[in-house]
Amino acid sequence: MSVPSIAAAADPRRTVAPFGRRAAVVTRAEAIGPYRLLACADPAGPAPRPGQFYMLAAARRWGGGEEQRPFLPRAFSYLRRRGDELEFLLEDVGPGTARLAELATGDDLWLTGPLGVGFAAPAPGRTPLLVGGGIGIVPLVAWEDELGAAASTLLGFRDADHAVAARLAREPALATDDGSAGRPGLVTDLLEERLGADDGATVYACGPPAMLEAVRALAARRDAPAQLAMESGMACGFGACFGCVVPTRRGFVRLCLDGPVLDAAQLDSALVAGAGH
Amino acid sequence: MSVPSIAAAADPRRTVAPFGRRAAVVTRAEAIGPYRLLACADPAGPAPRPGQFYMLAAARRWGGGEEQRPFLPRAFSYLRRRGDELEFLLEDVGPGTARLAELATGDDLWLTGPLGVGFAAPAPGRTPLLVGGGIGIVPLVAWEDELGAAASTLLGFRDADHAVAARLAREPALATDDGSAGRPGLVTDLLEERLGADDGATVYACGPPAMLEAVRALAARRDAPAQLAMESGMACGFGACFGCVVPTRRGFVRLCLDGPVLDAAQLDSALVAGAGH
Amino acid sequence: MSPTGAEFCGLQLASPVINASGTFDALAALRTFGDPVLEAFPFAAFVSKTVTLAPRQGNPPPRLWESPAGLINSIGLPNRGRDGYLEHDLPALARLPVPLIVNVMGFSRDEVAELVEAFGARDEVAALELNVSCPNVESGLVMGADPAETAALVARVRPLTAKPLVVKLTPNASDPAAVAVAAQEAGADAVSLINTLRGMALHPHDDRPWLGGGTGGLSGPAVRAIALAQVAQVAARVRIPIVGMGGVSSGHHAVDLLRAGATLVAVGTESFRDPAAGRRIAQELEEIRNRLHNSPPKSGQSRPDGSEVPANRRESPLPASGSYTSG
Amino acid sequence: MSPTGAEFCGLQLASPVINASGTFDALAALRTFGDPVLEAFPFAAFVSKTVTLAPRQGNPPPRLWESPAGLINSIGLPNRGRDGYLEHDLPALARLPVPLIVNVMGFSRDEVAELVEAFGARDEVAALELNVSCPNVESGLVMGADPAETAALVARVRPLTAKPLVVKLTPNASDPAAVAVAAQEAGADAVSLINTLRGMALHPHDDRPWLGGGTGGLSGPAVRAIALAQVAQVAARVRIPIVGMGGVSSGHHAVDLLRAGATLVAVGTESFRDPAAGRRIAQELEEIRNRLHNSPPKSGQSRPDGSEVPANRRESPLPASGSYTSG
Ligand SMILES: Cc1cc2nc3c(=O)[nH]c(=O)nc-3n(C[C@H](O)[C@H](O)[C@H](O)COP(=O)(O)OP(=O)(O)OC[C@H]3O[C@@H](n4cnc5c(N)ncnc54)[C@H](O)[C@@H]3O)c2cc1C
Ligand SMILES: Cc1cc2nc3c(=O)[nH]c(=O)nc-3n(C[C@H](O)[C@H](O)[C@H](O)COP(=O)(O)OP(=O)(O)OC[C@H]3O[C@@H](n4cnc5c(N)ncnc54)[C@H](O)[C@@H]3O)c2cc1C
Ligand SMILES: Cc1cc2nc3c(=O)[nH]c(=O)nc-3n(C[C@H](O)[C@H](O)[C@H](O)COP(=O)(O)O)c2cc1C
Ligand SMILES: Cc1cc2nc3c(=O)[nH]c(=O)nc-3n(C[C@H](O)[C@H](O)[C@H](O)COP(=O)(O)O)c2cc1C
Ligand code: FES
Ligand code: FES
Repeated sequence: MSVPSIAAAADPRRTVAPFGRRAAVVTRAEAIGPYRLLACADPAGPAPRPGQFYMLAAARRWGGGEEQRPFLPRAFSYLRRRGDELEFLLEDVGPGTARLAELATGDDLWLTGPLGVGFAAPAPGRTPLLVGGGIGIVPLVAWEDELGAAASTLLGFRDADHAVAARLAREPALATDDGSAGRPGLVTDLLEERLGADDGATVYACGPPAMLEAVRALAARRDAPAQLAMESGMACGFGACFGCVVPTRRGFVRLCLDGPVLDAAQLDSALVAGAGH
Repeated sequence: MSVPSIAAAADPRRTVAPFGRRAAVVTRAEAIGPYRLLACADPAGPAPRPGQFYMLAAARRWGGGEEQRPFLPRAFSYLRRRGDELEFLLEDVGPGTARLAELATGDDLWLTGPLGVGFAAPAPGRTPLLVGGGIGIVPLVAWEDELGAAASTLLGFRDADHAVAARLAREPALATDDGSAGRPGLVTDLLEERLGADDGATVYACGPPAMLEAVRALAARRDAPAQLAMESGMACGFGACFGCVVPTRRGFVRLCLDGPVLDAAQLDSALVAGAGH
Repeated sequence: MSPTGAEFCGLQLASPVINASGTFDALAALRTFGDPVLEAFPFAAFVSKTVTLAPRQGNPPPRLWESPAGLINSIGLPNRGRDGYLEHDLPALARLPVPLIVNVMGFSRDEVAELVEAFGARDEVAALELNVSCPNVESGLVMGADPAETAALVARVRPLTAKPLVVKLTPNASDPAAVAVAAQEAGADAVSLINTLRGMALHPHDDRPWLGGGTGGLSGPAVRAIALAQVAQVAARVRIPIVGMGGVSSGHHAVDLLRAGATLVAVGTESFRDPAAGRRIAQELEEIRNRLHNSPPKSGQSRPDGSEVPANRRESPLPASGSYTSG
Repeated sequence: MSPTGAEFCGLQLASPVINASGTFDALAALRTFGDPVLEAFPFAAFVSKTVTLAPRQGNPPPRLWESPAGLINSIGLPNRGRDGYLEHDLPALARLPVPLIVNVMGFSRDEVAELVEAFGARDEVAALELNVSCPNVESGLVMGADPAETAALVARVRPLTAKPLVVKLTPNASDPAAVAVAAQEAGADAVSLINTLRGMALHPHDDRPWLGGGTGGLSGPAVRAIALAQVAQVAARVRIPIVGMGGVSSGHHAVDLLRAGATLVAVGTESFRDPAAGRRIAQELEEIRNRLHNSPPKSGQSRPDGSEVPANRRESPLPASGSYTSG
């Protein structure tokens, strides 16, 4: 099992986190379509790199939901960081996200991060092409903020209600499964067209496993470099538990430590058992 | 271990409860000094007998507090019942009472009851003398409502702040430990005087273990019949777990089934291991 | 048998959901809730609290400690003893609308034999559950933790009654499945598991144990994963039916135990939170089985925005003996 | 030794709080949090994840399932193996500010012997923890569940090193205290307990186990009462020091284990919720011990409105072997 060297020179994709969890006060909590935007003040936190994530938990009543859950903190990419205010966008899929979605301004969060390794800049001369599926939009917004106009973004959502979140991106090309907004169909259809027309792109994708797998396969066919912001079951988020491993061509890697953004070329498949819903 | 006969004629001290727990909506939640009054609509519930109690739990988020508690429902005497509205008065002493104290109008409760056996009317010719210590006031208010002017009430509190709850009783004689309201001293001092002057009283007492023990000993010395509304650790509240037993002269009895009001003459001591705070 | 019913050791039950011994008292419930308890009895069979040969007062209070997602109890098996049960409880339980299973425990094989003989002979008793989670005072071993002890006990009592004998296993054993096999080979008709896990709590203010009995037994949702693993391991090694219990508080948990190999499911601690939990869980179980009956589990095709079950299917078979390594 | 320090098998530790094997990775923490991890290392000693003779990839995902007040893991002991650890980890751990305890596991006594020999000889290694919660592939028995197996293993490795040998017990045993006695008699310097309890979860949508490894190990607050009872029972039967662990998430829980007879306390799952939990718990422990030092527990006189500790004191001594009956 080969392991990247420990004392690597400072990795541009990673900001080192303050050691330990810290309290952060919720400054804003509002709905964006069926998603929940949660902003909190993180004066003690350094500026994260796009694609990095945080482990979050409510400081009060983290438990007592369905099946007495949640117990462990949950992983969330950061949406944006403006000054000291850190923004997250949540999709309520279970007791952990449901509890966080209940939080209002003034409530306390436990926050650990920024964690993991984010996106790497495209090679010189390649244009960044951002591909998001549903809640997968989150790390792409952070990346768009940094890349500016050079980036073009393709977003897919279930329906118009979910597609409300598209307004977080600058000028995304939009597709919805039921066609109620943007092009009817999958975001991978848009990607197929775009890759056909422009072979100088570097793809950055985030979304549910099946979508990432489609992107991986497409990028491989078109020989386009691609970076996938993936998900897997996490307990710690900082390399302690070995729970979040994903299989790669170099064996299992801890997604929280060597990801969550992985080079698509290193993967035989983007489908991770136990990830997604 | 002798057991009262099962098919006893309907016991006037007990209203039989609907089988199972039921949902009840909180109609009012307000502070009374450091205590919390919680009223809920219980249209499906029959009229309880004074001294009976209910097992309560919040329908949502019952857990996730200190040490992931609460898990089991908690026992509460009823304060009053007006039409369909059932009132409770809570003292926040741990994760269960703390969670209930958070509930606001419109929140849902799980309710089981009325449970146990309440107060028995005084023998003919005896005057009811109600003696409450702190939160022990609760079942005495219900009893006062029924007994009317015949009853006189003595209440003891820690301080004036706690003594605010005295206004729930009609015209109580009041004592506080620190003398900041009513007579300085213990409610058992008031009782000693009253029993000295009036040997025709039947004493009804509720309060922390040490106070009940003092009342028991005093009533025994003065040969005054006394009924004690006691507390012990409860899991079920309906005789299923055998956890709430208290030692009596007839052996262990389940407080939730044969109490919580017990005849003081049956007790060697009112101190129950694990009860009180 | 109705589609929702269950057959167990020759007994036809209205549902697979019974109560766990020591967590429901039909007579006390009758006093508290009246006749509806019998009209809508929440269990398909009623299992008595453990009956011992001599009457027992039980442990001094306190007997309960609330643990994270669970309960520790050290009740100490209070009961009227064989004669008290025969004289007082059996007549009062005559109105019970479901089969009665009497749970017995002895501190020696002879004691268990006397209990099995006495209750086996009574028509009111449909089956017997042997609680072997207690020490054999003569051997000092916890009977249920040792295959040989369990086999010797079952062999001793088997000839004394034709009624179904259910051996209730303790989870505090190195290899509960080996104990189950021993019980089966000695003639047990079924096994039930899990009993409580040994646990303890200290008084918040000083060094003594909180529980009057010193240590006690842990139950509730905290032990559910342990119960599921043990039921699966026993199911892989015995052919006799299994009653699965341990932290069941919903139909979903009951389905899990049935999938792991149980024939019946018992509900214990959850009844303290919801006196009619048995009935609710049986209904939830039925709804799940109907849904499954009508739409077998989807093959897991996933939509772009992941609103469905992930496409990746692992077909790893349920391991006979869990290749369990810690960590 | 500082008042808050702890002496363990000759090691002087700054506090009694160490990490539980497999729940903290110093090198990964260094990459994530940088040098503060070493400047304020959260544990008084660092216990490595289990090292096996051959490298292991570990179980296929998923490896985690959140259980009520706990976690089930089926990680499968991924590690670089003896040579990988010697070559890669030991040099990188040179900067560790606290003693290093290497946890090893073998599938036969010979394998364990090779590991003990290799690590015992290294100056960087202060002590060895033997993880006996795994099956001896030759005997098929889980070593740590059987006193004789454990005694034979300890006897086999004892002569190979003078360094402290800590035997880590499995809670999935009928009588963990007997295993502890066997380890002691065979020359173990200390015992540590509890490891995880065998548990399982099924996939929400179909019948297969969720965990790639089938069954896994339960840890966290749900098991705390079980850990306390087992530490108390082991403490009553051995004289060698004990490392107590299982669901510790506060100084109060650490004090309970120390009161039950442990010399050190290990923190595992809580570090996933709070990466610096070790440091917080050591501080909370110190505050509690200072408070206790200054004001011994009140005799319990109670005020009329019960604002103090109840007056009734039960002086029941801590039972040597819990007179445990279920229910
Ligand atoms: C690096 C990373 C970044 C992420 N970024 C975002 C983000 O920006 N926004 C966002 O909304 N989400 C994000 N997620 C996903 C988010 O972490 C999960 O949705 C969340 O953890 C789900 O927790 P829950 O309690 O709400 O739901 P769960 O009940 O945990 O359900 C989530 C899935 O977990 C599995 N599961 C079900 N029960 C259990 C159980 N008992 N134990 C373990 N697994 C179980 C099932 O597959 C289920 O579909 C991210 C995840 C990762 C790894
Ligand atoms: C019949 C009856 C009627 C009652 N009526 C009222 C009423 O009208 N109003 C009111 O405010 N209260 C009433 N009580 C008391 C009330 O039920 C308790 O205060 C409540 O259950 C405490 O729960 P908690 O979680 O808030 O506190 P807990 O943390 O449970 O603390 C309460 C006491 O329980 C013990 N304890 C501490 N931790 C644990 C644990 N983990 N497991 C078990 N025990 C523990 C300690 O002695 C502690 O002081 C009544 C009790 C009974 C039996
Ligand atoms: C994710 C995880 C991995 C573990 N890995 C190991 C291990 O490699 N070796 C070992 O002896 N124990 C291992 N354990 C067990 C812990 O060391 C500890 O004994 C157990 O988790 C109980 O403590 P806790 O409740 O504080 O976690 C692991 C536990 C967890 C949760
Ligand atoms: C308060 C209490 C009393 C119990 N009494 C008994 C008993 O008398 N006999 C017995 O075999 N099991 C007894 N049990 C164990 C239960 O029958 C059951 O095996 C265990 O609690 C696990 O199921 P649960 O988690 O659903 O409660 C008792 C459990 C509790 C909580
Ligand atoms: S989540 Fe624990 S190692 Fe990645
Ligand atoms: S509280 Fe369960 S028997 Fe009284």
